[in-house]
Amino acid sequence: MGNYEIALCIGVVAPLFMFAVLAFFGHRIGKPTSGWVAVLGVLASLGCATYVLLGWLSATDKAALMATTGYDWVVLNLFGNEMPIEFKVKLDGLTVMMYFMVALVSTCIFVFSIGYMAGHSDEVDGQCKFHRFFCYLSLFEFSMLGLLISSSIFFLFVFWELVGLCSYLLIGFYFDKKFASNAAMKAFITNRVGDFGFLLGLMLVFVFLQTFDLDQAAANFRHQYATNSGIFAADIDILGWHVSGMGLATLMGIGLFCGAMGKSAQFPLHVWLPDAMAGPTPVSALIHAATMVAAGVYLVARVFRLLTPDAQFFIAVIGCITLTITALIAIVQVDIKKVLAYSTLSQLGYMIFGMGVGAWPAALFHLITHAFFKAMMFLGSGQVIEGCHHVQDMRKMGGLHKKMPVTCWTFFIGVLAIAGFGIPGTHFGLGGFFSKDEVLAVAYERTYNWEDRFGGHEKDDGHGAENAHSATPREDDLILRSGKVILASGQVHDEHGSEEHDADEHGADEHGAETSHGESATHGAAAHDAGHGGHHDDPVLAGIAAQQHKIPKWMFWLPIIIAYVTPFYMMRCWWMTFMGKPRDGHVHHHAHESPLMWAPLIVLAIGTVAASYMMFRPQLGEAAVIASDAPLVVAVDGEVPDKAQHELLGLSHDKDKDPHGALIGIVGFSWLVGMGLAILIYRNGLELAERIKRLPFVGFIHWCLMEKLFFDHIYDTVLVGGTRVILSGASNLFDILVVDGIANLLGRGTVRIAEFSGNIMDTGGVDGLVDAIAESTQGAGEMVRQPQTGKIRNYILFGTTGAVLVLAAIIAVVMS
Amino acid sequence: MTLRLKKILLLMTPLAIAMFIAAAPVHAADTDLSLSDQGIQTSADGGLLEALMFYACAGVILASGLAICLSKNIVRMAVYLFGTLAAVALMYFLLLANFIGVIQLIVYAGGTLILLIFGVMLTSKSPWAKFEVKRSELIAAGVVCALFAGMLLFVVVNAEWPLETDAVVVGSSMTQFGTGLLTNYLVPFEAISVLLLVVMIGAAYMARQE
Amino acid sequence: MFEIGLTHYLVVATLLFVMGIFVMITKRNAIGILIGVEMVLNGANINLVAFNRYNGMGNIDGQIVSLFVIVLAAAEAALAVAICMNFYKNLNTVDVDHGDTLAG
Amino acid sequence: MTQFSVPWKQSPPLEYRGPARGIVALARMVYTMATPIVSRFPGPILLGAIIGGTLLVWAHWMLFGFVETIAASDVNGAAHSVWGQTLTTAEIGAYLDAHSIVASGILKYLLWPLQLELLRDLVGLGAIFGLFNLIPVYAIWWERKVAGRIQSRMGPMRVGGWHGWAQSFADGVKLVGKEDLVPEQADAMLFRVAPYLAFVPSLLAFLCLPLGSYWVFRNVDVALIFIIAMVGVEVVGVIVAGWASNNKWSVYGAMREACQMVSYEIPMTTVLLIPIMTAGTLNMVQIGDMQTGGWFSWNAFHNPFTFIAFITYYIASLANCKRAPFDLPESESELVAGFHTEYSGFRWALFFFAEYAAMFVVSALAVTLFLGAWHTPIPATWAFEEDSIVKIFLNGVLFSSPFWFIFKCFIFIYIQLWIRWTLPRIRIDQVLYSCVQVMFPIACVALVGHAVWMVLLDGTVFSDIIRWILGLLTAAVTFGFLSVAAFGYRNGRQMVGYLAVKQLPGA
Repeated sequence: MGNYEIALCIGVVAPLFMFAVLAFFGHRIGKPTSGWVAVLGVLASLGCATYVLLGWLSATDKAALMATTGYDWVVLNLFGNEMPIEFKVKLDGLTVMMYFMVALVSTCIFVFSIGYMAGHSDEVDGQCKFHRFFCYLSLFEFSMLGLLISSSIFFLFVFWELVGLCSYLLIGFYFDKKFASNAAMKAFITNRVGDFGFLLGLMLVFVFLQTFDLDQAAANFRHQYATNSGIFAADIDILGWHVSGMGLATLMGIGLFCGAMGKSAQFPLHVWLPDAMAGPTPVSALIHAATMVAAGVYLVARVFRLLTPDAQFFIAVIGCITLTITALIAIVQVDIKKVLAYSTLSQLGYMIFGMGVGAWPAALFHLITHAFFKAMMFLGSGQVIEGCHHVQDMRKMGGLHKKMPVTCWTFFIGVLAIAGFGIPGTHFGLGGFFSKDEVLAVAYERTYNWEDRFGGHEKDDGHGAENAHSATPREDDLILRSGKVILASGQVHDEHGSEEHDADEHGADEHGAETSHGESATHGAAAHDAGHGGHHDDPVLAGIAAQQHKIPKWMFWLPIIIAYVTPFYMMRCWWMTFMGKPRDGHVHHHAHESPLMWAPLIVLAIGTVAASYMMFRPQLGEAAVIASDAPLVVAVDGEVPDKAQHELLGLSHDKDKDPHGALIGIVGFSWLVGMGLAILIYRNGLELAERIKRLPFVGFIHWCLMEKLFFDHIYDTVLVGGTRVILSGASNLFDILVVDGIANLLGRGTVRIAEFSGNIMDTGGVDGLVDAIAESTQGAGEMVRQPQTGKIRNYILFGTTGAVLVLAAIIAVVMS
Repeated sequence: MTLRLKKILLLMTPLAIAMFIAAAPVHAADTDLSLSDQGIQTSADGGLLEALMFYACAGVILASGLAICLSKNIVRMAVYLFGTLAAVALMYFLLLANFIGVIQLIVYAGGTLILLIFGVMLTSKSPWAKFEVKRSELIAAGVVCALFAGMLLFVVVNAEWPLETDAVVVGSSMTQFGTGLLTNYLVPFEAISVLLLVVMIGAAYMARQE
Repeated sequence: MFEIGLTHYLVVATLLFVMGIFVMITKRNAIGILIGVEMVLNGANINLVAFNRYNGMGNIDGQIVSLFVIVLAAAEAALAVAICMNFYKNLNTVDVDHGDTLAG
Repeated sequence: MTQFSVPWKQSPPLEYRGPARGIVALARMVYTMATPIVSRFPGPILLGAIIGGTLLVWAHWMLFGFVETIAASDVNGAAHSVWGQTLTTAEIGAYLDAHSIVASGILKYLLWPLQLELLRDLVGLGAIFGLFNLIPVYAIWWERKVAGRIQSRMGPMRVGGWHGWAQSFADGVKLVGKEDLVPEQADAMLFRVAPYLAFVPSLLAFLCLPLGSYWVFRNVDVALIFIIAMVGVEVVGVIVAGWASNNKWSVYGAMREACQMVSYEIPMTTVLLIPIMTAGTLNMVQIGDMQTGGWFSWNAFHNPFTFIAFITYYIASLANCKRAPFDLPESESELVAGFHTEYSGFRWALFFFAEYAAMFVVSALAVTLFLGAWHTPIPATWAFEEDSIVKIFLNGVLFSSPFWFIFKCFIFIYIQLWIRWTLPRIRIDQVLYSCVQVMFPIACVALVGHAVWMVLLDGTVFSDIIRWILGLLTAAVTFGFLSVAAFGYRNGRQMVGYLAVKQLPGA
């Protein structure tokens, strides 16, 4: 193992060590100190993360860094061949960036928690829960970082469950409160549903790809597709439903995505996240905004190479639905944390949607920017809640900007970032402006520019005379088509090698030319097959991705609409909390803020601004994307400075087909519209909003949204109630029909027979017979009872005697 | 009776030493080029010495076993059991199962036996408490056990065991044990570890102070 | 006579086994029965190791199983001693013949 | 010198029956005949005993080495040279045949004892038995001297000459001559057997204890577990002794011993897994051979966890051979003398032999597994390389010999004595608490930590840095301690040191 891997491992183990320390000695360490102990662990992680990040950014030969050795954790002997489950550190740009992000955000949150939990931790029987909180947090930190460095899906799953456990523990931290423990259970059970799907996907991976290692699995997947073997050759019936090979591969992808659906709270399983706000606010910031819920997106990014186009489409649909409904619900929420929770859901929907449409780097970019600003906003809300003495209702707040200026203005930065504040056409903007824009741009491409880019080439090249280029027609077909696929910047570098990439303008023209010939992918693929064995841009997977659907128009327009809704509800939240006149004098009077708690806010605000521009620092952008394992990434860089780079990214040259150009017109100023509308409505307190609510149809919609679109009711009625009804009905029926029936039948029959024959038999010589039977039974009982002495030694003796007899019999038989 | 047993037990000590000397494998140089270099015996000595050791071993096992059968005092029985266990361990050395031999010593002689004596001490009211058994029971047990032993011996002596005369007999190495436990026997190994945990909790629960 | 083979070991194991059964039958002390059980297990174990030595096909399966037996015997002894203590606590004796209160 | 007259009536000579009669007569004869000689020539006799013992072990080693080589050189290239050349019996035979030497048949016949292992085994057994007897004898004497110095007195000074060096021999002779009492209500058979049950396992443990790469009686692949088992089996004798005495104090001692031993074996064995994991073998010789190259390569300094493991092991081993502060089984202030209250004479001496031999065995385990076994603290490459016999001898003594092994073991025995005479005894519940709630968690943490370390950090520069830091730290502490002690000794002429002397009343 190299130094970087060791540093990563140390960073993972340090919080675990602190967990052990706090678990065993926490009650002795005491109240403020145990928090600092936990901070020590996470600072070690941050140090390691920084070391690795700097090393990664300055490294020239990144492929050499990525070639890590692993240790066989256990070797399974299955299917006639040995399958090692390897423990290996995954070291690539994605891991490094995510690791750094998680370490930085959690350091801030840990520090914040010391201030926050000081007032929140003495609530069970006067028992100090302070150290327990940090104990759980450290365990979570360990699990999350472990998840990030796992190279095998198996270990990823292990850490996946560990973060789930930590989430459960921390949501139910105030377990003496009924709602908190209920919320914890809800989160846990909902996650189990998703994890069940994950497990099924894992089984399919295990059975068909025969490995857990991500790279190896992707290579096997590609190979199986190319040779039409393995999972693609499967042809099975599941409950009478015929599933082809491709269908099974899609099922595998969807199964893996189910895990992400649970953790990232996507559409059918999104109900747990708002309830999870029952946990302490730093937990909401760390787990339910910045890191754990993003792990679902991370998982999709990791298994992206195993996703078929259908699976990707499924993911996109789920993401689209999630981002829409949750943003709508967020409009009407009055609890400050609930608003943030629903906005988190919506943004997660954006990420998943981006993944689904193939905007791999854009979604991850959004993930990182979102982590910073959402963690910051959650901490800000925690500050508000702490300052207002556990009041979470925004209707009682207002005018807090004087009392807590730092919180107010850092929160405002967060609002700007999530709203997509920026001047279109320039490089001036914050977080969401760049990241959301990229997701939408790719969606635009997939909606409007898709057909004319690929339709023609499929006809011309796919089955044309260039088949001679490669081994099998199937592969050849894909390669040729993949050549036309838009490639992410990172992939472009990979195809040409890093030295060519450095000379930007030189390589760009060349590449642009090659792309149009549809050969570069063949070339790059050959080089790469020799090298990394199915690493980044293998042509086959690229081919699979090239079959991606042209997505329907509503899937482009819904996110666009939500891009207008997001600034509205965020601004509403901010304005109701901080601006206007104080609506509750008592709350306002007590409000204050403490330095231990606003210092992390400032760090995170700086992080938000810095992360916004990550994509424009070539080094950082590469760090996220380069050499990571996306097979095909349909990426559209946020701002494309010149034509050469434009070509490099594979975008069309025409101005009218440039997605960014189109998007400026559509959503460029959405932030202004949304935020302006919110200010207009909430400028003078809540009266205007109340009046709007009283409008005839709006009232009904408001009610629907307040009831969270009835998801909880539906689940409660259909799933819980249904199960109850079915079970109770079935058991009732069984009781009445079968048990009672048999009993009644027997009873009635007995009565009849007794009536019929009783007199005769009784009066006959039956009594004597009965007596005789009774006597003989008693006698036999007495006889049989004798050896039943109840003494264990006698039983052994009898047993041995039996053994002797049996042995004697056997010997007699054998001898004769 | 007592005098004879005492002499047998006293004889055990030099006997044990002598047998360990003879049974322990041939030592060799410090390089790890071959099995014998790692202190692993590849074949028994054979011949007279092995026979003598076997008979001594068997003698101790049977003598102390008989002493257990005849003894009335529970602590003495435990001490005789120690003789049996130690001699069985030596027999494992003879059978080239060094590891099983030492495990027998450390787990049985060092752990289980002490536990037994501990149990005796905790549950005996007077050191000389004896529970007499009825003569009829003794006779019945004797007859049945004699029949059982006779039949088993008949089978053991008359059966034709498939012997691999040409296969190389190799003593066990720790590597084999490790690999075996983590591959073919992984499931029983894990099951036993769970079982041990359960037993630990169960024993603590049952023996706790009310 | 001086050529020690499998049968020799089996004879010893058989005798130890039967003596263990005899001990189990004739001892009224609970710990005595436990001692009998240990003897039976040891007899069986000698069988395992002896078969492994003389008919082992070059592997050590027999030894591994006998290792399991030893471990299980230790677990069993721990539990059995705990049971004896409970027995003693309830009936104030370790005479197993008093443990027949459920007999008809 | 005040002459004491005997104030009580001289008891008549005890009557003995059987072989004891002869032994007692022999002992009396030795006592009456040897005492004048011994007291007149103490120095030469001590020197002669040491030289004789060394020569015995030396001869054993030579014989071993020679036969060893002859046996091992059948493996190609594995042979070590004896006196500069490799030899095998086959080669010798072939040489003799090839040169058609007249007496080749006779010579071959003369070589046959070399192939008879019984001969060298007998020599080896003699050496081991001698070592086994000498160690307790001198450890007991040394303990009394150390106790004396710690209590600002001289300890035994009379018997022998120089600092009463023959005290233990005299005690031994006295003990053999004492009456062999068996309490009337005791279980006589078990009472008599028990000392042997305690004594023999300690002796057996020496069979597998390597004093050097070749200085081992039997190089067994499971030697480590065997030694642990022997240390553990010793407790059977103690328990039986306590129970058979039919004395409530003895039974208390035995019960304490039982639960203490069973408990402390768990952390002890757990931490012993750490050097086993490092070495990957249970063979003591191989574990020792892995630690060549100076004190940085000793297992204890491998990483922080092995260091913790070493300290944990040492504390657990104190409890395992019932040394203070864990000497509950024989705590004289509460239980008279614990399990050996009723014992006297030779059987009592057997218990002491067992105890002091066990002290040596656990110290030897600590040395072999953690502190470089028989290797010097300075790397062996500094050895003299020339061939003169003196250099070779020095080489043998200084760089690869039992000298270092026994030296290190006696350092640890000294620490045991030191602890015994300075620390108070702790209560039995504290003993068990410290085992279950302190030592065992520490052992588990060290085990897991070491495993992680081995997977992640072994062979990297981090590992080496940690090793150097630990090694230098330990060296500095040791050196500093020795300096302070030397300073105190120089200035106060007292073992206890300068500062302590200043604090003594009347000083």
